[in-house]
Amino acid sequence: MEQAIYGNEKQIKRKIFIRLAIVYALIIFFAIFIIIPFYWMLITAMKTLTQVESAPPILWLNPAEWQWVNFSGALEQAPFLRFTLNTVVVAIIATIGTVITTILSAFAFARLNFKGRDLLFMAFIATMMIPGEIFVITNYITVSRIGWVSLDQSYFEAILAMTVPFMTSIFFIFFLRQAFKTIPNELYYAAKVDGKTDWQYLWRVMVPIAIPTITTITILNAMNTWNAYIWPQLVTMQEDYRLVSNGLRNAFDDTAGRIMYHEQMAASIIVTVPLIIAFLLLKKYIMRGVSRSGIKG
Amino acid sequence: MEIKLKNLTKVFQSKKEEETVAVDNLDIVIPSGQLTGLLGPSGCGKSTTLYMISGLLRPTQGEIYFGDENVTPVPPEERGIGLVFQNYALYPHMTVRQNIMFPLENVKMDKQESLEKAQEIADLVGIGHLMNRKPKQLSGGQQQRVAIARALVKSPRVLLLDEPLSNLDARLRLQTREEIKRIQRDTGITTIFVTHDQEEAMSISDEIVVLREGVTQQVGRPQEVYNNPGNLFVAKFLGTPPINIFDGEVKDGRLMIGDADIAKKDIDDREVTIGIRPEGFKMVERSKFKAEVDLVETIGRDTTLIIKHPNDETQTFRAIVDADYGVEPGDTVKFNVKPHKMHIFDKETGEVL
Amino acid sequence: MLEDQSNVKAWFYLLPALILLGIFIFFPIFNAFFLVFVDEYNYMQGTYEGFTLINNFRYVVTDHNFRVAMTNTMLLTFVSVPVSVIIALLISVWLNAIKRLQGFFQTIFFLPYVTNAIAIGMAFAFMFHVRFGLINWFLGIFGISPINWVNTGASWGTAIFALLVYVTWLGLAFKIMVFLSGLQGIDKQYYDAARVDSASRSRVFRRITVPLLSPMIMYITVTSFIGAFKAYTEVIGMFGERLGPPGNDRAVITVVALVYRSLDRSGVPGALSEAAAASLILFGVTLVFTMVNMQVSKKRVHY
Amino acid sequence: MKKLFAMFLSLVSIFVLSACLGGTGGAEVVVDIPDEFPEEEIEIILWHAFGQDNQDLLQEMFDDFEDMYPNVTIRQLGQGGYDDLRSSTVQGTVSGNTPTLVLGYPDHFVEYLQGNALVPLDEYIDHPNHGVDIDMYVPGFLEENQQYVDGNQYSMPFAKSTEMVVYNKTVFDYYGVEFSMDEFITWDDLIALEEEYGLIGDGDYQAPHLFNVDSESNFFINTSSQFGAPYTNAEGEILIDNQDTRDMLDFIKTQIDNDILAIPIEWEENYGSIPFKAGDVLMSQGSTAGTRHNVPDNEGGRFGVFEMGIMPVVQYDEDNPSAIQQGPNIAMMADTTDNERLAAWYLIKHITNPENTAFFAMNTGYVPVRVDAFEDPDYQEFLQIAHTPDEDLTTQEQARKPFSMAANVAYAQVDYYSFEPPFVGRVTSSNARAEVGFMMEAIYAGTRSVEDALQYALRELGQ
Repeated sequence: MEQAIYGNEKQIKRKIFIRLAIVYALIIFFAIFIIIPFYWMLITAMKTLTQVESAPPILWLNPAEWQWVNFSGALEQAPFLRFTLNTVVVAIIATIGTVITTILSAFAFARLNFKGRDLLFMAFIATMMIPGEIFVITNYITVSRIGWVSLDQSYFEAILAMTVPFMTSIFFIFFLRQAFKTIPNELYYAAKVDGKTDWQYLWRVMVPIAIPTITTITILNAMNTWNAYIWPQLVTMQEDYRLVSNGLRNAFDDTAGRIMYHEQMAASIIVTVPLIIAFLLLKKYIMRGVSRSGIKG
Repeated sequence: MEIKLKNLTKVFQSKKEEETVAVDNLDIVIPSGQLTGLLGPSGCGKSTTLYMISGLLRPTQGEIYFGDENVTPVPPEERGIGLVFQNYALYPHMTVRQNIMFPLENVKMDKQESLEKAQEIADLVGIGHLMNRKPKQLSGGQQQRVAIARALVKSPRVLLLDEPLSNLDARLRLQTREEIKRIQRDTGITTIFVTHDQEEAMSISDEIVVLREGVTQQVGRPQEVYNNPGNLFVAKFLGTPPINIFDGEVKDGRLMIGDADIAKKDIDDREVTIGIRPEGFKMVERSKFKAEVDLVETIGRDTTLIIKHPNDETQTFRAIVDADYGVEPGDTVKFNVKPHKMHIFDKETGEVL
Repeated sequence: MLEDQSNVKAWFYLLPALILLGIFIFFPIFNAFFLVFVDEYNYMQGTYEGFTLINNFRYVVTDHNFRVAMTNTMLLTFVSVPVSVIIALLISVWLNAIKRLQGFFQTIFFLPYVTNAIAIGMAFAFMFHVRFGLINWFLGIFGISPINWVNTGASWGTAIFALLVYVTWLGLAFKIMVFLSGLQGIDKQYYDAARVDSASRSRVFRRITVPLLSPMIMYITVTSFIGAFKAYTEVIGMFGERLGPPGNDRAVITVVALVYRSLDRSGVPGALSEAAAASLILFGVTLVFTMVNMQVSKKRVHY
Repeated sequence: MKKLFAMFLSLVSIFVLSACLGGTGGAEVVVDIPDEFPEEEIEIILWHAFGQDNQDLLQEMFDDFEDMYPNVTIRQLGQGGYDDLRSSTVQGTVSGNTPTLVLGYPDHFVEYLQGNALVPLDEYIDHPNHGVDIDMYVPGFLEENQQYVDGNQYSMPFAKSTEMVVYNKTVFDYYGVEFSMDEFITWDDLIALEEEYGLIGDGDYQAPHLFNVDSESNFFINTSSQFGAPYTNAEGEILIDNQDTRDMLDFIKTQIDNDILAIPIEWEENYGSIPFKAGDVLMSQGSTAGTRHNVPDNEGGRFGVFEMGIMPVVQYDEDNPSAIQQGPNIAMMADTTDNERLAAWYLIKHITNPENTAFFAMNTGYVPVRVDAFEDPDYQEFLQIAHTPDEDLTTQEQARKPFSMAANVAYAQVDYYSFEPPFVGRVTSSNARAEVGFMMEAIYAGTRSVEDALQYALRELGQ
């Protein structure tokens, strides 16, 4: 009897082990699938131009052979320091604006009762379905008419032109509304009983509770700025006002238009790494933010 | 189906490598076809025990037998148990019918047959008319019954209930506990339930197991345990209002509280703890055991006297007497103690003497 | 929802967003509506030759690229969205089932989220390279001779397949993120209950996990559909401006690529109207599918 | 809600009424040239699509100009690629934010002319005080800038280049074949060479392909010109649906099938420099501006680091030679004051004067735009490098030798530069250009037959 039980125990343990092994195997398989393009980016950034162009391709490089010089080469191709500074400024301002307008309207949609709310919300959602490219031209004319884009544009005007049009986002309003909706009504009644106004309630109760979602919005928005290319190119009238992506795209054309893949990849890495670091540091917040906004319909 | 727990032990290991012994060497037999309550304060290991019986937790040591079969290594899905969770764990996206039929789907029962079976069980627990509702549309008591129906529908060998009444309001609780009793009796399934509420356990169990910090204190029929608590903990835990505790001593074969001689006791002289049930006092004309009444509560046929402790003005004890006695606060009353309502425990160990 | 809110107050909260949206989103949309109904619009002079109801739509629809673009867009949407939702769901369930290295793998799976679609697209094109690509190397292990996926002379079929793989890859991260956080929010007792009830793993997944995650699945599906209809950057990333394998240019063109092409020649009379027309057609299609989606969700999604 | 909606509507209508998106252009450009160079403070803004290296060269010329005219400041701004530049300029025209000067191709300029956004330069060229001797400009470059429909000249040549053929001198030396920098060979010559020596193959002194062309579009257009096959005209008609074009395509197809002709998609590249350096092709036809990329440096290649030669573009008909010319021209935007225009005109003259155009050419691989620049002593010296044996050259001169060879070849082709007319419509000249390139690719890759590819292109071009 004792023996039999022991055997059974062993069988179960093996069953659990095999199941877990399969799960890990599947995860690892997909993880490799995910990681390969990144690896390729990294290894390309470490090659010499000749190695980049060699056939068959070099799949592995001894770290001793890594061409760190590509990174300094990339940095020389454009005033990246200046561009990074601009990007940070634009990201911060645009994000602050976005967060404020998003909080206010998400609150209105999630908590206030007003005529036409659902209709307006549907209209908001519908605009997400129109390709944003079609907005660019009109918006360019608009910011020019406002006076932010002119040949004697100041830095301040350039920043306004790059930020104001992006200080609101329907996607984020949608996102935050979901998070706000999960906050129980009772809290609102309690605040009312305590004599709090809607305004106080929003900033003292709802916003603190929704901080994970707001953090998520902040990061996503900053990322958009990081990848923005067409708009900054169009509305800046001086090289000094531009953003990192402009540097990336402009800097690596040689005279005859050849692309310097290794330096371009190095530059891609340079601009992506801050994002990845920010992402890793704030991963927990993002996860929480996402779960808050998604789980309730 | 008789259930035997042999030296059952569960040790939880925290992340910091700290070990907590939740269940310690439990060795009990749960009789077949009866309703057994696992009783104890929170953290006593009763839920852990239940989950080990269900198979969801694996014991660190010891064995579990269903009848003669050692089920210790058997995974929960093969044990043939029904489990009702404390918060019912009803699938929110399924209707009552779908919830009840879910276990049958898993054993690939014929659709028509399982529909009939589900209806039958639902009728048994009295929710046959709610089959198309979603759990959210049901009251707590109804949800509770759905959970029971779901546990019963596959005719389990054992039915396990985890704090089945704790989420219900007082009135529903009374109603539901009768219902559980009835269902258990009608089905005759060996049923184990877990509760921290002694009244609940006493009222419906055929047998109770009192647990404390993972260790069995006493096993038996509720009234038996109530009448003959094995130790101070059991005495204190069972009964509302709770038993009154006095410091006392045995002197020359007499049991004394202060200088009042309560009863004759044939044990060696020593300090003891005396427990007297509130209903164990008998008002008499003459007795050395006397004290001043502080408050009087009359509820229906009974009167509860809250009486100042004879030796300690700051403490009170309760006595339940017939409402016929006209006692006012401030009166001094004299008692005798009914011998079978009085329990004497070792001052140190708390064991009954 | 709360009673008796004054309308004025609500609009006050909406005002900042409304002003910005009005100027930078709604106004351009109005403009698009204007553009789509004028003939031969000369952008630089602001002049046009009268109004027309259908001319601009006709230009777009009769362009034989439109049919190809529509097919590709639909295919991308209706394959990549369901496939990536399913894979993301599986990966999240697996990730949720492990303890060791969970954080590490999470990070890996989230990585595509913080990246540049164009840079990674180039890396992907390389993975599918006929001679140096990892895919063919891998197939070679099983004795399959190299397939020309995206290289010179590759067919539409292989090109769109490669593109689908990339688009699916790119869409996984956000979905995994949402699903994983959703899974972590599901009460463990449902799984205990299902276990006691002898439900098999696949049944638990189908009958419990999926329904309980359904609000998130729906949210992801709706937003992914909207996003996938607008696919363009991915094509540029993988195939560059020629929008197809060399020698098979524009094979994987999408509707937004058409919009882009017209916008790119905004100085040419009528081009902006074509862009507007293509955008509005896409909008119409997206709207219809979103409506269908939401209708389905009302029946299927448990909230 | 109603109120707000009304407010919103009125807001929208304000925007719509203020001419919707509308550009303000439209008025004819009036040219009024001041007699004297202005003395007021003037800022000249130049938009281009150059990278950092060329920007630095431009800056040197600008600094000189600013020294000469201290009241003028010059600001240059790279706008990314040429498509970005065009798009920025169109947008700028509509919003009134145009630069003073803009680089670009006639394709771009005709688009700007839709908004009357360019200043015709004829009166400046002919002006008694400020004029320029237009005959000193290379005719082939100049004519490209004189072919606008209204007969005006809207641009001046600036950074021009032409095509050339780089070849693997090591291999041809082995066979004892010599090419000249001054005289072209024909396709017949090339085919004969291959037949005689068997240049194509996998053996020693053989390559898988003989001849590469970097730009399929250029090749199609230029070969059409060599064949006398019509391509497009200034009215925007697409003329490729004819027998001559078909004959040409058949000829090209034959060369492709025989591995004589390749295009970069053969190697998944944008340019032939990489396969050329790797020894996968023995000759490669491309822009003179791309010279530096063809300098052999691939030790792992089929022939190692071989010797490179440069010769003129291969011709079909020796009586009708044609070599395409390309590279951006410079135009003056109309949204400027008379004084700004005059200053800008002076700047155009400055950067295209013999010294500067020679200076720019020697440092980039572009070609001087003026004939007299070729007489510039520095440039003459530079041209001589190509004819001097290596051992007589300094290291620095050796490094410049490829550029010198390219310059010699460009010079040899001066008499037969070709170009195609720009036009705007549902189909633009850029569309046509791109389309024939795609047609060549499809034929090369074999995804379409010659006739199918032609029909496909015609359909794409709205025919």
